[in-house]
Amino acid sequence: MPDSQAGIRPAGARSGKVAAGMMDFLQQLHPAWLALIRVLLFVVPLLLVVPGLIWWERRLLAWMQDRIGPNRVATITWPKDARWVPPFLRGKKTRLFGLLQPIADGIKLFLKEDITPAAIDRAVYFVAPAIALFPAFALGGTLPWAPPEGVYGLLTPIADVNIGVLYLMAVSSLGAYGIILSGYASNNKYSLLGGLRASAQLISYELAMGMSIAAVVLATGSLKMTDMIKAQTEPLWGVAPLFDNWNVLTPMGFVAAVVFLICMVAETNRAPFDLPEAENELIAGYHTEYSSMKFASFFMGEYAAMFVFSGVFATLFLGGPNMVPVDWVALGQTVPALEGFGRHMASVNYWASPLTFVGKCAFGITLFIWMRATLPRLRYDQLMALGWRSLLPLAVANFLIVALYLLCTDLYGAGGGWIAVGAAFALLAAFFASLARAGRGRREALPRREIRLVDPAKPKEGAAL
Amino acid sequence: MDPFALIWWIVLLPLGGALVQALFGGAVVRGLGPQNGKKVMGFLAVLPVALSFLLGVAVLQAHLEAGAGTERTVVLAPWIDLAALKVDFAARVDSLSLLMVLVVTGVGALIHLYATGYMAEDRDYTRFFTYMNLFVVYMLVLVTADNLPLLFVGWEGVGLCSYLLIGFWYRDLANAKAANKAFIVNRIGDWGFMLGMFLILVCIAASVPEAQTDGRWLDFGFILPRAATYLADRPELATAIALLLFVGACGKSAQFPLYFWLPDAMAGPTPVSALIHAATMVTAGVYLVSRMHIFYVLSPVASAVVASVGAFTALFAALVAFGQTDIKKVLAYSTVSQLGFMFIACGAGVYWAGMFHVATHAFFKALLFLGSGAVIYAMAHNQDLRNYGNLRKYLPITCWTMFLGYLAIAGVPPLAGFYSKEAILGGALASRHAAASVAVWAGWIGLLTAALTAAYMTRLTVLTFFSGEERWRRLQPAHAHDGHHGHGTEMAVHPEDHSHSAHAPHDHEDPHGFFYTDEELAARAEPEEHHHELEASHEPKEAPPSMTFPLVVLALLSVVGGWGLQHWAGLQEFLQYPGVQLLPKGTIQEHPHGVPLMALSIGAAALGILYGWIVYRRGLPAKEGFDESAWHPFRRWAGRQFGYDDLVVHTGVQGGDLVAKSLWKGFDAGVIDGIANGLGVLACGLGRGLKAIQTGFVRSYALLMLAGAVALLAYMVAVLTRIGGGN
Amino acid sequence: MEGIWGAGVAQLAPTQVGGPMLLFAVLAAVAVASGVGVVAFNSPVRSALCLIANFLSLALLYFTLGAEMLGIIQVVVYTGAIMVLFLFVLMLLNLAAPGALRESRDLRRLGAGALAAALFVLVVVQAVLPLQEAASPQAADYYGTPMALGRALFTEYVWPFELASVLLLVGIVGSILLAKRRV
Amino acid sequence: MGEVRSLMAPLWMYLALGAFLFATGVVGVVSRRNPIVIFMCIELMLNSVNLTFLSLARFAPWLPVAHELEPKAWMGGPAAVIFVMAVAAAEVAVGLGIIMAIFRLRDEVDVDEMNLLRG
Repeated sequence: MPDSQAGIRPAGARSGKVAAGMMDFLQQLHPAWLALIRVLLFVVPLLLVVPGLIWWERRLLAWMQDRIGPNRVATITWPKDARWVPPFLRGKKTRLFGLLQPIADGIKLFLKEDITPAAIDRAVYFVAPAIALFPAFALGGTLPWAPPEGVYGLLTPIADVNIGVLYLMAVSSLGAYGIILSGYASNNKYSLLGGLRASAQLISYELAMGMSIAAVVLATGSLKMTDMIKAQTEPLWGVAPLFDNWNVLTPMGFVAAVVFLICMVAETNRAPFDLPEAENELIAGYHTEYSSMKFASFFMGEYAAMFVFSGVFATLFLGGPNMVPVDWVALGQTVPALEGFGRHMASVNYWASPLTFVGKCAFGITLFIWMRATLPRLRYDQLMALGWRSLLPLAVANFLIVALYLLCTDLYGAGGGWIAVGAAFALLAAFFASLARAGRGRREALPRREIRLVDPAKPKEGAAL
Repeated sequence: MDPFALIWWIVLLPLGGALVQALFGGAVVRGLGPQNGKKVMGFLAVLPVALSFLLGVAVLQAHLEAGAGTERTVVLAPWIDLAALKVDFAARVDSLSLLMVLVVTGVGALIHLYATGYMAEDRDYTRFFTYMNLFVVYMLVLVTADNLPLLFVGWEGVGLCSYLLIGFWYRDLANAKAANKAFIVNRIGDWGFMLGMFLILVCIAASVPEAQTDGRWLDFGFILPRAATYLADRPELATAIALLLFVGACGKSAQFPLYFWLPDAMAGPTPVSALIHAATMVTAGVYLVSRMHIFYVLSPVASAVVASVGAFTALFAALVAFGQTDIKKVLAYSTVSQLGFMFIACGAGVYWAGMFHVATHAFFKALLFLGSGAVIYAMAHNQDLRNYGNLRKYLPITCWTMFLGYLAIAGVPPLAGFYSKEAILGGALASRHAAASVAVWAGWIGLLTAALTAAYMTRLTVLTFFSGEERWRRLQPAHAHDGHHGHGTEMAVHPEDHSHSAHAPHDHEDPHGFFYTDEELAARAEPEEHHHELEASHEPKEAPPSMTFPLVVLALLSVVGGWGLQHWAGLQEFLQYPGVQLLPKGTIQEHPHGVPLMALSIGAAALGILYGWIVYRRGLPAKEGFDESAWHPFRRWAGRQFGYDDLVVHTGVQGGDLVAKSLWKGFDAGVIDGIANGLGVLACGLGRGLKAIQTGFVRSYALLMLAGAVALLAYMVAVLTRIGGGN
Repeated sequence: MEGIWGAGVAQLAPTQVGGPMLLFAVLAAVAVASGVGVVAFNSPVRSALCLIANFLSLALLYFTLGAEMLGIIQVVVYTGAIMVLFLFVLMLLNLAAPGALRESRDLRRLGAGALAAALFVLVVVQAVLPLQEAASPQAADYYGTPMALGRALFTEYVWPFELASVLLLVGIVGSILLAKRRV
Repeated sequence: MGEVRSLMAPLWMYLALGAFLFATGVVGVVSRRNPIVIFMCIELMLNSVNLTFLSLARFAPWLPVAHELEPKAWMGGPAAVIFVMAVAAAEVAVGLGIIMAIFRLRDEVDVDEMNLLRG
């Protein structure tokens, strides 16, 4: 049901005969089939992307750690004497930088012996990997990978329900079960501990993520993801018509983005928050007892979740399928010379939106990997403290500031809103500063135990240390 | 200055005297030292009473000039001034009140003079005279009151002073107990008096139309003239009022049911017994009946009751007097007997004769009491007749003055007693006033009592003065104690008598029926002052002149008084009120059954004297108990008031205990505590019963809840379906 | 056959809902099976899983009723948080061991069963069956949206809403105190 | 939104389902000895109540409310569901806290053992 609201680039929808034909074909389809197409359009690309992600992560991580990473698997050594091989290639090795490494891993995992420990809770043991995989793919249910006009309107969000964001949170909270049940079912202490840690962590960070999403929802005024995209095409900060008002660019949005980013990483048990499968302590954490395909499913679930979560991040904060926070149509209207260019860029932006969406997801993945490479693992109490004592209050404060901003813009117009936000931020800064100073005072009050290194050779001057 | 206004001077002078005694007495005695300090205070005590007497004579003269039958009211000040009730400090001046005023102040002054001598060594000299003056004030208020409330004030004041004076030597517990007994019995009488007063108020107030009165319901001027008209058609009301007032009179004048306080009242100093328990207070009852005679005239039944009670009391007291060995006890019972005579007169309707006997009795009974005081004073405060004998040799004046008093009370013709007693008997025998000629029978009993009176007075006089042998010589020191000890049960209690201290201290029960608590027994165990005992070697001395002078004057009055008053014109008519038929003076029955009245009374007196002389001429046998004559057991039984005193005391004490115990144990403990404890037990039982449900298993609770829920749901469904189905 | 509703039932609009009730049948079956599973299973984790299934089926039932906001909240609150807590406690206290608590089939279970059956029959016969022909959906279709729920909560039911927040605060404080090592 | 209506069953089926779940919960509460299972059964009962609330809210006749903006529906049901959830959450938090405290003390959590408060 292509809602042809005015709003975003009618030009884009205008597109050629091909698009019109496709739209007619799609519209006369039975809604169920259309829904199936939408699902496939989301799941298949995701499945294809996952091996790429794995490869990308291993290469990037290696690069960051100043090592080479997998570069052998995909090197093709053309046969010297084969006819079908173009001459300049014969006998040469074309290195494809280990692109097929993931496939090799996959085959390896697939062929590995599937060891199933004895004293396990069989039913739960076998269900756990499936449950772990489910949220990764279900997350995309309401995630639009293209602006909701024209042909894309028919294809993008699998279910454009007006509780889109809430659906997102619900499914992410289900993610915890996979880990918990696998931890419990494999009946060994380490996995049990891994499961426990995972459940505590997920619940804590779910709260902070919820509040940051709430801030965005408050700003956009609706729970629909498509509305969020539309909201981010309004003039930047409500004043600059040329630019798009991506959430990440607004101050409150930026804070919410940071909080969401951190929680995202925690939700997917990645990098600094990967306590559940901390190798050095819990061997492999919750999926210690899982082998071959079951392990592969966990692995794939993790990466899929990572990819979709970054997609959500992109949609909520980075303007979703729009390439650049520039409002081409407005540009065209304001600068007559660029009018044609503006319209052209708008159509490019519309048709290339899926690609920009995937690009942004890749950017998100890069962030994940980057974090994994640089940040050390958090201790459990630091994890909890961060979750409960800093992220959550920050998210709630941010939520209040957004509410304040909305109230003041209604009452005193755009300018008034920003003044209020400024004042609120100043107040917050002062509060946290005083909190810190109080903290430092307390720290000094603690009894300081000065340690003097004693040279064993030299005779002792004083009595006890 | 209106001579009649002096009446309030008469009343207030003794009050001034009492205040002087009370406020300055102690200081003066200390200041001037015991000897002359007491002389001054003694003079200051006698002076106001004597002055009142003189003023009384002046008022009497003015009254007689204005005519004996007249009456007038002198108002000092308003007392109660309410819209509904107005009562003033009003004095009524008529022959009845004046007669009493003169008797009270005259005899009172003499007794005060006597007391200055008798109480000389006592420490609380001024306190004594404060009470005595206060008593005279209240007595005067009583007799001169013109309305019932003021009369009641006097009535109560007199009772108070008698209590204070009986219990004067309060350190000896027996005295305090006697004072209590007197006061409580008087209160019982006062209760009757009050009810009577209220009844008068109610029935008179109810019947008089509002307009006619300005709230002065209780004035005699208002009540007495109207009583006849309003109560004529309701005799039972008059009877009720009369009887209630008579109860008050009995209490105050010691008539039969409420007489037993008077013998114990002898515990007070002798002047007190003389003034209060012989001359004045006890006659208040007779005065009341005479003042309110209108009610007795209206109801013959009441008069009959008065006459019969009077007669019985007279006879009873006379018999009991025979059994007494204490000189003051004998006189006390003779007083009760003579009061009986006065009530016979009232019952018979010859109120003037009653009042006449009141006057004469005041003279010779005061004389006898003061004489006995002198004897006791001489015999080292020993009051026991059996230790006297042949005192005429040692106390000549006391002996011969008391002899005159003895002759007067016995009714020997020329003396006072004969005239008044003859008037009473004559009136009684001729009276058709009381119902069913009860008065006539009362008259004959009176005659018999007259004979008995003569007999026991002869016993007293002979044993004290004329029996040859001086019996106290036989007292050995030890014997002295045993002697006392062996007194048997009579109330031979006097301050110096320490025999009772020999009682075991923790013996709660006391022969006289007094109930002592531990502390009281302990206090009794060590009396402070220690009087010297009567020993064989004791030489009685004559009393000082301050005591003997009043004796002589009173002796003179006893001789002359009877004849003087007989011929006082004003005595008869003074009680004339319209609509009441009274016996004029001349209607005494001169010849009852043909025998001249004079002969009868003289014969009775002679018979009594003869008997007394014959029996007691030789004094008392030396054996144990001193009295072995044939009538001995009767005398001992009579001595115990025929068991009446024990009866009253025991029923009173034990009865009270019984009621208290039953209330305490039965009601309080049983019912109230029972209920409280019962509730507690009930709660415990319920709790224990319900405890079984708390098994501690959470799931059984859940099951119970479920069962409850299902039951409730089923009930609701039943209700709703029925209702639902209905509409 | 009006049951507790009395004659008023007749006035309610007749049921128009015919339609394929396949979805409802499936969900109801799942709910019933998982409900019984919760009680029947010996191992607490198994019953927890059944409960999770039950909650999800109920959430979907809410969707069929058109109350999608509540459905999602059901998932987030019940399945997302409460069940995770249950599993957390089960694992922490190691009660999850299959044989941890042998449930004896004592007579109390029978008694309870009988009473519960009585309760069920009573309710169904008196309150549910009479509504068979009656009751077609009256509420407006968008009653389940967040906007409608939000408006109701913040206008008509604002006091209970505040009280609920106080209750939650008390719950938090209580659980913290309970979980403290040594107070 | 038209097609949603067709997925709905008649009211009495929802109520029947709710009643059955409630009865199951009751059986669980009364017969199980593991406190956590008892809690679960309680949650089950609460959920059945929620279901009943919502189904009645959906089918209940709409009571005219003053201002027009109100959705034409009896919002009492959904509000009640929200509050039931709040209560359930608080209850579970404190209940499990208690159970952990008990477990820390006595190392076993059988409901029948915990009968110190008996009469």
